[in-house]
Amino acid sequence: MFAFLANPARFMAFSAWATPVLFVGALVLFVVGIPWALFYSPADYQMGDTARIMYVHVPAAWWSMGVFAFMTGASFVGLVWRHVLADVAARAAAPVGAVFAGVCLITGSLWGAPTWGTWWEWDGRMTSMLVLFVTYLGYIGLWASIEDEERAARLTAILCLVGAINLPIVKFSVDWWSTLHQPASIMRSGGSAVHPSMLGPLLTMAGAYLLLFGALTLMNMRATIFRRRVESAAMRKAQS
Amino acid sequence: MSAFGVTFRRELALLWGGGGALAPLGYFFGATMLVPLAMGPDRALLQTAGPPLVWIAAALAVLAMLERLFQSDLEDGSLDQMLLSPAPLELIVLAKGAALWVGIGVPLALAGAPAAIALQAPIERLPLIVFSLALGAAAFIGVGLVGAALTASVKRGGVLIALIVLPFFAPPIIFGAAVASGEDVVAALSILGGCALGAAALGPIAAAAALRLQAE
Amino acid sequence: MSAFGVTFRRELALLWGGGGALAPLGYFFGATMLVPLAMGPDRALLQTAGPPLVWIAAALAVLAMLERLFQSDLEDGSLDQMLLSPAPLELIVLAKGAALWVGIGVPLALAGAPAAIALQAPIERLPLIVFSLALGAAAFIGVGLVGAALTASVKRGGVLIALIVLPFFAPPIIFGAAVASGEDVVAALSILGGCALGAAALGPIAAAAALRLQAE
Amino acid sequence: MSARGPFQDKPSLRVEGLTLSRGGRVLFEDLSFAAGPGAYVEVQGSNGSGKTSLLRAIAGLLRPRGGRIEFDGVEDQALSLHYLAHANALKREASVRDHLRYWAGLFGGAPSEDFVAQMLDLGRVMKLPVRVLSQGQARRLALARLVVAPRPVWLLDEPAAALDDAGRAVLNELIASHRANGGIAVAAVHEPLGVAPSLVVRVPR
Amino acid sequence: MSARGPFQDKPSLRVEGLTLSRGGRVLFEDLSFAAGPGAYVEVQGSNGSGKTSLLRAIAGLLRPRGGRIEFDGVEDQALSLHYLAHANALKREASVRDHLRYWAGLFGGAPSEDFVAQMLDLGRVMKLPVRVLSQGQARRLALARLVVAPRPVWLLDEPAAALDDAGRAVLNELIASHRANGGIAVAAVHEPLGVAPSLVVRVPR
Ligand code: HEM
Ligand SMILES: Nc1ncnc2c1ncn2[C@@H]1O[C@H](COP(=O)(O)OP(=O)(O)OP(=O)(O)O)[C@@H](O)[C@H]1O
Ligand SMILES: Nc1ncnc2c1ncn2[C@@H]1O[C@H](COP(=O)(O)OP(=O)(O)OP(=O)(O)O)[C@@H](O)[C@H]1O
Ligand SMILES: [Mg+2]
Ligand SMILES: [Mg+2]
Repeated sequence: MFAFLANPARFMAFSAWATPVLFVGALVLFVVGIPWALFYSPADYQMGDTARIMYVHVPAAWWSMGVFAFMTGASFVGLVWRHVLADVAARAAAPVGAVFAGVCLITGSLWGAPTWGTWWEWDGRMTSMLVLFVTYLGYIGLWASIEDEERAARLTAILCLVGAINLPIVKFSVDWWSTLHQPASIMRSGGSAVHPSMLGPLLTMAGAYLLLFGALTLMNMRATIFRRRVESAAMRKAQS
Repeated sequence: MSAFGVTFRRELALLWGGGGALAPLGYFFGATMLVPLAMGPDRALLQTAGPPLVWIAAALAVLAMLERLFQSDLEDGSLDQMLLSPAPLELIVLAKGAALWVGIGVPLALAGAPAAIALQAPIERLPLIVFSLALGAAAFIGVGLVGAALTASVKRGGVLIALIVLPFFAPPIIFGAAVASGEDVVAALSILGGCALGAAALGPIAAAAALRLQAE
Repeated sequence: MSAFGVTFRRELALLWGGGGALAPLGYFFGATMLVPLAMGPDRALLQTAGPPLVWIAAALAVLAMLERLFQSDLEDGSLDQMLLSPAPLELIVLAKGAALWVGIGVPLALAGAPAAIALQAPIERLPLIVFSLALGAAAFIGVGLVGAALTASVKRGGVLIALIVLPFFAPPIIFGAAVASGEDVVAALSILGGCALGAAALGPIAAAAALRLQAE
Repeated sequence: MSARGPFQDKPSLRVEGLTLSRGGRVLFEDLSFAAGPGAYVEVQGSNGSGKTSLLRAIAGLLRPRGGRIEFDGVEDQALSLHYLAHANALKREASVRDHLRYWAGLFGGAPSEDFVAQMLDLGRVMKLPVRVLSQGQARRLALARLVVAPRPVWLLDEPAAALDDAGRAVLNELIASHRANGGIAVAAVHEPLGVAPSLVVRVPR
Repeated sequence: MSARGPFQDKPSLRVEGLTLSRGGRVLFEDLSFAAGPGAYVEVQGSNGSGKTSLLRAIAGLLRPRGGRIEFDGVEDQALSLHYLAHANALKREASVRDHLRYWAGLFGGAPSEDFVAQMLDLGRVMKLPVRVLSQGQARRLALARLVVAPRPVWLLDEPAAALDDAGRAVLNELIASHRANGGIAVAAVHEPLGVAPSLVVRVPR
């Protein structure tokens, strides 16, 4: 798969049809998942209809982590095999992951307002999600502030790999910390053991998020590659 | 003397002899001095909030000096010379980090004692606090090297460094503060030690890799 | 444009466009994010300790950027040019201070809102906190200018600045924290305003006087 | 060739019995010279002899240990001189244009960007940050200060440093037209600029 | 005259079809030249033409867009060259002596303070912080790197900048003895140093 896409030309050909397909797929799943989540799934016995935020909130949480894992893989490939497309992929994925993390944080705190009466609680998962969000910001910021793209790619790859080492440590330490300070986390209210009738729509939404991520990332990658082609063409014109 | 030795000595001399890099200390004291002023003399509050605050102050003190750490070397051409040295860049960066630890980390840790007292921490816990601060400083510095190296050639370096480095500061802070406020110390200390070792070992390698990309 | 205008614009551009002087912001967020990690999520504790800590963070954020404030101008020769300008140095320094306030003080104050939320301050008090932080930042910067000017040509500038500046930071901090934690707000606010005005008015004059002595 | 026309004032500079010291060490004692309108004074001396210190003293940036320095025929002391130091007084992150505008405001002149661009050949880098300029381009930018705002007295510390032949030619033209306008130029140099000096001051060692 | 004796290796430098670009702009294309033991190559070109970039590329500090750069007859690549840049790579607060010792350790040589002191006339400022050095004194200190540790290839970017006649003479002696030892010197200059170059490379504009 990777070997096949190594060649940018082939990648452009592939992504040309893959992008819209993924978009449509995401759309379909949303069309199915959203009503299912909003109307056809039982309200949470405690939290009532506010619990429905979960269907936005949880997939966002999952994929904000998944995307970073993806970026780590891409960065590794880019750093070791000097693979241009891998760099582009990592860069393209970052904003999407950041948005997911942001959505998780916002829906989370929107959810927190009615359920706990505060917008923010230093619960373990929330804290580690905040850290993940900050990590995304740092990564994007570094990309943004280095003109020379090749150098930017290498530096951000280093950052991404080191960050990947760090995040599990953070998650672990934050859990240790929050359990130490507040034994029973409110998060249990939703219950990690999600009711099966909630599982259907939840997984549907998760699938939708995944396809959306794929589509957006491919789109970003295509945009970057197009931009570079234009630039190098302009430069060749400037030279001659 | 070896490349490590001279780099270590030079950085230490610049820290103490001039260059104003002693800032972190003044800084650290400032922070701890401001706390009672801001929070009021409420003893109970200080006792709970105090020890963790010593840690925050330490983290910020290190953070405050990271921005110029490699930027100045880049601007005045010293970085080129480090890159042209036969000694591996990792070693040179390690020496720089070691100097920071000895020149700032350790003093910071020692300064932690009076600071902790000022913040009403129980006396008997001081040795622990100092020791853990020394470990924590190593972790902060190890991570800080990477952040500083990644952003050496970058404008707006300041914010970026904070964004990049803070996620890494979280674990040491958490366990350090735990030690400071005396929650199961042994576990926290050992983990803290782990962070310190990891950062001190990997930091210079990642930082050197980043620095090699900064010259142009 | 006038000397004031161009200086203001230039400094603002350097703050936002580069030079990494945006550090204070990243910095401020860092501080407020580290607090709960260090003190634990205990809401009651955060609610009492939090608002004052926002103020400490702001003070440190300003303090952190003072060291390079005039040192860089001295090293790259810009200071000579300021001294040779027909415009009064006081005006130029004032412009620099104004740029700092707009470019860092105000953002810092605005950033105070989320920070305060993170530290569990009651929502309805946010506007007050933001407003008072804006005043406080003015006071910090006014005083900071003097400290930075006095230590521009000094090695070990860092510690010195902290020592010189912190005593003057005390009043704004005290009353600012009072406002933040909602103790007789009106009195505190008015005093805070007084500090801000005084610092903003006298700071540039004293700083200019100090800077004139730095050239050699 | 200079941006503005001649200035009203007929400047003259008098240095009398000047003694400078640095870090407690006396650099030179009892140095005296005078220069009238249109004069070009070349300051020569070995490394570390005190040329820069002399210029800084004249600029009022370094307090002399003894002696007097006087400007006559300058209507407004605040508008009397330009000082071009070894350091270019540039900010790495600010663009060339930013600097021109800044100086125009700081010294009370006009950025005259196009003029500078074509004369000093900085057009292509006008929008770039100083960080990326070559050494010579940076020096040219520093020279632009002389053009941005007119001043009767120029103090130039190795003005030709890092300049190529074209750059030196421009510099000489600048000085020539400055003198033609009745201005005074004092330049510390290691080898002569090419303009025939009306007076050579040797800083003793 | 150089601190150490001749080195074993007979260095040679080959630049083939070199193309450099900065900030996306191509500076020059397909530049080629070669230099053997004892060669002195003078790099000439107008401001902003790319001399510094060329030296940095040879030093391995700037990635070429195209072409090859090869050192032959150098036993240890890590010990192949010295690079003297526009910037002197000095720390304001460190003393002259500190720098000599630092470089000795960093490059694996000997501080040889007395030798440097008398040759570059830095004896009087040996203990002073660089901050107080004059421009020329700072440049001399930077030159001392060449003496502190022997390297077969020297890359010199306007080495004579801010040097007085005596300083230039010393520089020329250094280069001469370096060549006599079989070393290669590549210098970017605006006016010739005085040493007769064995090859002149013009960086096109
Ligand atoms: C800003 C605030 C919040 C953040 C950052 C946040 C973060 C997260 C994260 C990272 C997950 C995925 C955990 C995993 O599956 O490994 C998650 C799941 C979940 N969150 Fe939140 N959360 C927040 C607020 C809330 C609130 C207020 C509630 C409800 C009271 C809530 C209920 C849930 C539930 C029910 C799940 C799914 C359970 C599970 O999959 O384990 N969250 N949240
Ligand atoms: N990042 C960048 N973006 C755009 N242009 C750049 C960048 N970096 C360098 N340049 C340009 O590259 C050119 C080459 O600079 P270089 O320093 O090599 O020239 P030089 O021959 O050494 O000039 P000088 O004689 O003044 O030292 C300059 O015109 C400079 O403006
Ligand atoms: N604070 C100080 N303490 C001791 N010596 C100092 C101090 N400041 C300057 N000096 C010495 O004063 C001397 C004069 O320096 P100055 O820069 O005026 O010389 P210069 O003629 O400009 O030399 P160059 O030709 O190298 O520019 C130098 O030898 C320098 O070492
Ligand atoms: Mg001089
Ligand atoms: Mg050059």
